[in-house]
Amino acid sequence: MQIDRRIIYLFVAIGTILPIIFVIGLPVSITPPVQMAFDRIENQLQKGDIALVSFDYGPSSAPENAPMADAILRHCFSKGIKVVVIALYPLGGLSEAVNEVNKVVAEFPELKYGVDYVNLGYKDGAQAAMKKMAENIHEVFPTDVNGTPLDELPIMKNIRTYRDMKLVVSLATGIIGEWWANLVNAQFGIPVIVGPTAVSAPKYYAYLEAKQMAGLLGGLKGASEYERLVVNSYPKLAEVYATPGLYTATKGMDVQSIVHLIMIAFIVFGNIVYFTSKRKPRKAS
Amino acid sequence: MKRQIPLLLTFLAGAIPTIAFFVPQKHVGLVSTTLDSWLIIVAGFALLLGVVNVVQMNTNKIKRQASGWPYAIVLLAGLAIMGFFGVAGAFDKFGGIATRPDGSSTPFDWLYKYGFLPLQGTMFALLAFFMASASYRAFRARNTEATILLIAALLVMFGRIPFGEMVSKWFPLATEWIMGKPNMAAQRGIMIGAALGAASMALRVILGIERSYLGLGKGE
Amino acid sequence: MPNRVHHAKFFSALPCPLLLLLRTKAVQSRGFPPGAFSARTPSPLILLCLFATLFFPFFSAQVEGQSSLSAGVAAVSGSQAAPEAVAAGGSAVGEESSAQGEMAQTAAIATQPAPPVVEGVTASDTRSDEGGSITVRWMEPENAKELGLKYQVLRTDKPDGEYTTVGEAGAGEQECVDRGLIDGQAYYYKVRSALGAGFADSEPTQAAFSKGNWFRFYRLNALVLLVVFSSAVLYYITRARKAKPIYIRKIAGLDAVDEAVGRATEMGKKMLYIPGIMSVDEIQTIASLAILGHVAKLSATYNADLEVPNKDPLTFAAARETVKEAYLEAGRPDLFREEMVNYVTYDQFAYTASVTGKMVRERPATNFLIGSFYAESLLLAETGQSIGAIQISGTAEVAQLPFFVVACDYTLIGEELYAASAYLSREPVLLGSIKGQDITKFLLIVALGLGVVLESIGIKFMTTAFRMR
Amino acid sequence: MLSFLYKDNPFFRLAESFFAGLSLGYYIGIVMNQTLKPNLVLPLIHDFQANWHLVFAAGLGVILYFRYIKRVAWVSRWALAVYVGYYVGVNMMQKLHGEVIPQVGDTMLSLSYHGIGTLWNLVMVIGVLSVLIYFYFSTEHKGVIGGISRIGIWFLMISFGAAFGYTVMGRVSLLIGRMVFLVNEWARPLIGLIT
Repeated sequence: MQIDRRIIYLFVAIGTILPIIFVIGLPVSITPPVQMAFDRIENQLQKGDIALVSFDYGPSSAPENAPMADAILRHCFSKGIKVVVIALYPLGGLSEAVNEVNKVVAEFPELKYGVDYVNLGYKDGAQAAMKKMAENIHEVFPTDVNGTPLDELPIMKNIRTYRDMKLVVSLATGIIGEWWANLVNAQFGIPVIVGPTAVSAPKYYAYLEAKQMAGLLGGLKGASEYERLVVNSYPKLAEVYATPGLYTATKGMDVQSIVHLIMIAFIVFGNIVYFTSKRKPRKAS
Repeated sequence: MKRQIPLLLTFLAGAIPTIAFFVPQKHVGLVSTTLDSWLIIVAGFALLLGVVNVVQMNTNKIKRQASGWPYAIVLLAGLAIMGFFGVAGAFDKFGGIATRPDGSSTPFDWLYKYGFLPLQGTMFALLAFFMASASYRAFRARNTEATILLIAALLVMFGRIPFGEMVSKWFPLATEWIMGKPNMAAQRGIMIGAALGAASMALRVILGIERSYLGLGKGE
Repeated sequence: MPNRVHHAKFFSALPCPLLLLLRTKAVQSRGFPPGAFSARTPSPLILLCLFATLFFPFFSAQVEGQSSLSAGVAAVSGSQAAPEAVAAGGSAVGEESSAQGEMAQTAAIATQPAPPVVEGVTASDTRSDEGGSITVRWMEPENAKELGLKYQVLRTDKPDGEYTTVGEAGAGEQECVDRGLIDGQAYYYKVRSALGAGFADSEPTQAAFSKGNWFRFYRLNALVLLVVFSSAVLYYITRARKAKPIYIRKIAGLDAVDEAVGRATEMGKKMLYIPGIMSVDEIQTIASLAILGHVAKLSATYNADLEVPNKDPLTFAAARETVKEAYLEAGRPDLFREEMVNYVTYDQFAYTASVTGKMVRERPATNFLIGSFYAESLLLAETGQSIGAIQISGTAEVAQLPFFVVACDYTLIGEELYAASAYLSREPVLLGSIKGQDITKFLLIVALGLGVVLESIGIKFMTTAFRMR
Repeated sequence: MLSFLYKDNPFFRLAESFFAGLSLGYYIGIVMNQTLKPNLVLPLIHDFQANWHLVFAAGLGVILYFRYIKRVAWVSRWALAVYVGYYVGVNMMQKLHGEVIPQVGDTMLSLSYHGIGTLWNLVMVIGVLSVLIYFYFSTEHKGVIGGISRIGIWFLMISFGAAFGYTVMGRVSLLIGRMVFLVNEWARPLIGLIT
């Protein structure tokens, strides 16, 4: 039976838009890599510690990576961890960093720029920059994103190399995330958490097993698990995540589930109709 | 002559990187990389070939007032605006084509961000709809092959969502297994075969047997 | 003058450079008794190829052995060189090694262990490179890993000159490549083992020189494959020229081409031929253009309405030549119009939007989607499906094949795409190359089977030979 | 643009035409600024002595346009011939060395282990072999060969189905990105305006 394809499109569109507007919150089971990432920040970092958050993705994978960045930033800020933001992805990493940081910071009015967090902007040549930062971050990023020299920013006074920080979080779409694990962690020992897109997540399990990573948020699903953990631990963030209009991984995951189920339902339906309406004598194939 | 020179050129140009692949001598590598740098420029020149064709076709359309000619004006307008700022940017007018040092957009960059990117993103987003309609139509258990296709697709789709995991732990595992073993095996087979086919095609081109791309016909 | 004559000959023998080769081959082959190349018996060449395939692992293993051998030689000469250098330090070589042994022992006993001195330091030209680099190797002290030893490689260009650090390595590493050197200039190296603040220097090496090499030995496997492969292809091309028919299995997608062109003609509708979105540097595009040549010839014969929209400007230029020539060959140059092959835009999705728009408006009866495609594959194929066109697709992009298979009537999968021009034209020379390719495939299958067997019984050289360095 | 899903319409056509023009203009800018300027013009201006050979590159580029002059149109093929020849040579070695050899090598898996791993290795080996035999052109696919190539087709079908199913998630992500934009930046403000 032929259904007008527009009916299918309609279903898909509704299946996408409704969960974006109304939170459904289908249950998510927490997987160990995400739990590891959460525990690292929750239990092993103290108030006042520094975390480096690197935006290694662009607008094309923002639906997957942005919720991870948001959840990690919210978690850090709620716990009083100071955040240094950088961007290493050439195609729009900087604009993502600016957008997400501004969005999250607006939820925490008590935070001061230059004291509690700082955005150092984009640097070309990711791998070289990552190596150089082990020697001197001030040489890699002479100024922050606004052109202010680093020495004028209180937070950066005591940060020179990876040794002055407790954690690196990379939200990655390409190979840059792998470099954090197999280059920065391997050579300089700083713990690394990576949030890759779902497509590249399988590669990262090897690094996780080799203890080169302290946690892994695989794609939208990993992000939604992290959101669940954060919401359960911080009532204030639960409120934030209940804000209508805010795009979260939980919503994204709902959309994924629903659209997948719609497609499966249509396929199954199509086959049932096909078998019931099939003429008795089987055609030779 | 008209036929032989291009074939000789192809042969020579094809031999250079092949030799450079095996011989690490500096000058051999240099010949190869120099040629490479030339060809990047040739490809750059080629774009204008396309632009000339587009302008020709669309001005013709407007002249003849062929059906849909107003759209040709829109097209040319888009081309002219963006092209103008692009060329001007090359002469360092309007601050080039990227963002200015203070973070503000140059006209070219602005058009890119607010014209080009959203349109591109929207086209890309259409894919999800098309996947739904294609899967509905194509995944029918018509015969053995189609049934295998259908089952593999359903299993993987189900195993990718949390719902599948809730039903049984085995769905994500099965998905991973299918992707990692049979899928990988088939992809390898395709890749090996296709790489051999491509190499054979390449050999035919270098030897001048395959020459239709030059418009030289098949005869010898 | 004789030189010029020679050149003239060269050119006259060049409808294609291959001919020259084939002619000599043909002459040679007369020497064989008739029947030596018959289709049934495995020809000597196959045996030769088989032989080569099976034995090249041995060969590569040999080369590997040689390389370690030469490293060994370097090691010996390195230690021989030591006397001079050590003499300056005031101790004799013979005692040196035993002294080191004692030092290592004391280091192990002491509570604050001093780093063990690294032994067996050698420096030699880095093999298979273009020059300008020297590889320094050393033997790792026994307990380096437990100690967490670190190494620094020091270099000087005079025997008594000052050493500067040129490289670092951690425990577990036993070599370091020093780059950016001047070929022919003498360099001397030392390896410093460091443990916390303490360090110990090894003896300096003998003078080492870097130079450019002539062959990348680690690519020997590729050379063997190239030789086997091209001789198989050339051999079958020669044979095909002597009118030995070659069988090719049915490829449904290609049998459908005639029907698809015919249908468009009957319906009086357009045919769209989309040659992928990549440039002519992609071999799939070349394969697609070859098929386009065939389609255009049919289109000229039937007077069908063909259109080829392009995304890449060079592909556009090539496609125009191809179609023009096809119309000429079909004897209908009058039917060729320049607009048939046109240019759209360089952006993937803008191109897709234009082409899908065109499909919906002009409702072509037939779509060919053949070449290298990416994310737009499904957009094009599904739109084409929705307007009821017959669709023949083909690509070697593994990631896009599922979409074509799902949304098109026929799909040329991977290698079928490359075989298409031979299949369609039935030209013996092209068919011969397909046969040669098949023989290579057969040999690879044999090698793969053998590799699995050997790997299972624990013999590794097959996998070693196939592994790149 | 999304209205195209319903049917072709003037809005879509307008957007499509504008998009085509705009994108072509965009690439003019990119090619001028990122290819021709840094690779051709600047090297020639700054250090002609060291980069004189680039004149030939420009010459090859210009040759492409000879096709518009009838008398020398045939010369325009030269540029194409060099371009195709070079990259075909590069690709040939890349395919043989970078794809065939490592892929075959990676498939040489040991079947001597005990346990489930052996079975999976066997699946892998059989899969690759049967698919390769499916691509064997010069023998009729009957009897044993036919049987094996049938298995090859099954492997292909599993792969296509699985890869299709696997890609859904990525594509839906893209759609989510667009929809979030539409809902939050357009729909909500509009509803806000009305109420």
